[in-house]
Amino acid sequence: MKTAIRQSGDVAVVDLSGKITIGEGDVILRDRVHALLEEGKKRILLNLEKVSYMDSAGIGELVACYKRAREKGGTVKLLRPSGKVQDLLQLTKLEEVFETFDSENEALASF
Amino acid sequence: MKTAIRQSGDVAVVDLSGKITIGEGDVILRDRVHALLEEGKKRILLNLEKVSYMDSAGIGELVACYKRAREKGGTVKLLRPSGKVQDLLQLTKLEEVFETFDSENEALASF
Amino acid sequence: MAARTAVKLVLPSDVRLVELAHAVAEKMGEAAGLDSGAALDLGLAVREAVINAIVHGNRKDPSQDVELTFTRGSRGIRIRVLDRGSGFDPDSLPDPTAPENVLRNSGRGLLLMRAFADEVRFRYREGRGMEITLVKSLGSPRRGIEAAEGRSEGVVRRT
Amino acid sequence: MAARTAVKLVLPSDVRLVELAHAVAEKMGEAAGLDSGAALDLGLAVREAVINAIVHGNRKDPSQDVELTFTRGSRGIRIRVLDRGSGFDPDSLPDPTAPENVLRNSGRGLLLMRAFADEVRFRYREGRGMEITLVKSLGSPRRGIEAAEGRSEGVVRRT
Ligand SMILES: Nc1ncnc2c1ncn2[C@@H]1O[C@H](COP(=O)(O)OP(=O)(O)O)[C@@H](O)[C@H]1O
Ligand SMILES: Nc1ncnc2c1ncn2[C@@H]1O[C@H](COP(=O)(O)OP(=O)(O)O)[C@@H](O)[C@H]1O
Repeated sequence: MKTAIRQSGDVAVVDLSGKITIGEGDVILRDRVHALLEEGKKRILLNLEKVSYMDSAGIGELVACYKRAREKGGTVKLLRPSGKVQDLLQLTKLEEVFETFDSENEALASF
Repeated sequence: MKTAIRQSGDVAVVDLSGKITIGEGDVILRDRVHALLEEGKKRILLNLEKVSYMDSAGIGELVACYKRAREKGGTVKLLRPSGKVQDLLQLTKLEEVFETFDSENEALASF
Repeated sequence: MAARTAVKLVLPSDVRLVELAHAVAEKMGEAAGLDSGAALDLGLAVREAVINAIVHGNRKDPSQDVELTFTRGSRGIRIRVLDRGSGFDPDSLPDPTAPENVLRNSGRGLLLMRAFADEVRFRYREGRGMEITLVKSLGSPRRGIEAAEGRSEGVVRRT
Repeated sequence: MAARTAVKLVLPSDVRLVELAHAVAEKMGEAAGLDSGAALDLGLAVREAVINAIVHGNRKDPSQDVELTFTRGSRGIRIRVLDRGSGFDPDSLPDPTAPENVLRNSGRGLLLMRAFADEVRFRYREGRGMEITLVKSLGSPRRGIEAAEGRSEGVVRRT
């Protein structure tokens, strides 16, 4: 998995591409989100448009990031999950946990 | 492997794409060339630009097509072999057997 | 599904090999006639079974192997994943979608297997390890979420 | 190259599975640190060894298997391909690049193996079958054609 981080106002947008899976994507996701929280960047938008799928380890890490941000007084929201990722969020009932957006502007305005 | 056949003057140009390998590409190559020879099309140019590689079965079929065309009074020539295919022709010394071209116009004019 | 056409893949317990098991499952699924979406689903189900075999079954001990057996039939493909651990009871696990569990970091593997395979069976092979059987049928309706919710296919047969 | 990290793939003798063996070899090569060009070369060498194991070794009898063992080391990857046939003498074969042979339909498999792997060894395992060992080293110079011409790496060790 690859990531790129953009700052948009006070929101850090993380563009992810590839797969969030055990031993690779999950570790990268954790590292990126932890680093942002360490820097005091508490408003995080994960752009999942180019994530093809996640496994249970990747989903677990997504939840762990959400909780860690909350502990630090921050928020993690999701942008444009692709078909498979959307299926997985629905299946695991995490779509009820994460605020999810189709429009980046709406997502940015929601923080 | 996929193929498309174009007629250019009295030359049948076969555009191949994919891999010429055992049990698939080799069979398709044989079928296409045999069908052309059956129809009396004796001048055949195989466009290898989009062939990523061949295995020994594919190379064997290329030689078999060459010989079959010759038996019927025809010719098989090659257009733009890609890096790996060029390596294979050199390694097997088949580059000394096949007339090979970089330019389609030159190839067509050579028949 | 004649056993003589079975393909076997044996892996040491190293999570870096999960990728390989997933890729082989996807390829075998496509070779058996699944469309690419169904083959990906099979790959995802196998991925979860292999992660569990490595992590829970073999406790990441690389000297303990995970054995995958792929059997193609006219109606689909069956994959068995066998570890060397002491097994578990799949019916005694908490529901990861229950409100009190939805924020847990783990516990979703079986949910995914059941969603992405058409059939999931669990069997403990005495003196050998836990065996998970995953079946994906040709031309079966896509049963993502529905299948996971009606959980009846998770049959336990301890022998 | 410690054996405990070996991955094993066992295939029935069906040429449609050559693709799978090639793909697994390429993936294992990449996981071992080969660049994509070297991994493809390894895949092509393995492909030839597996075709021979299926076609010549096991005479396409699907009840006879081909066993591949992938062992990763710090300096590269070693792949063994074992069939159930009666073996052959790789030194008694005609040179497929000799003018009288260049138009033959077959006879180029060993040439390709030697060109695309850094080391090729042949061994007959009594009562078991022919075993071909292919080695691809990390950071080795690309030795396409040169290696095939100096044929010294084709060492036969009948034991
Ligand atoms: N192969 C196995 N061997 C032993 N225990 C297992 C195995 N597979 C699953 N389990 C048990 O079942 C539980 C739930 O598995 P799963 O739904 O995949 O979620 P997770 O692996 O994230 O915990 C695991 O925590 C483990 O206790
Ligand atoms: N695994 C094997 N078992 C028995 N004979 C083999 C094996 N591999 C190769 N051979 C013999 O060596 C010959 C040359 O093999 P190769 O160079 O791969 O060309 P080809 O397979 O096209 O004939 C084969 O024709 C066969 O007689």
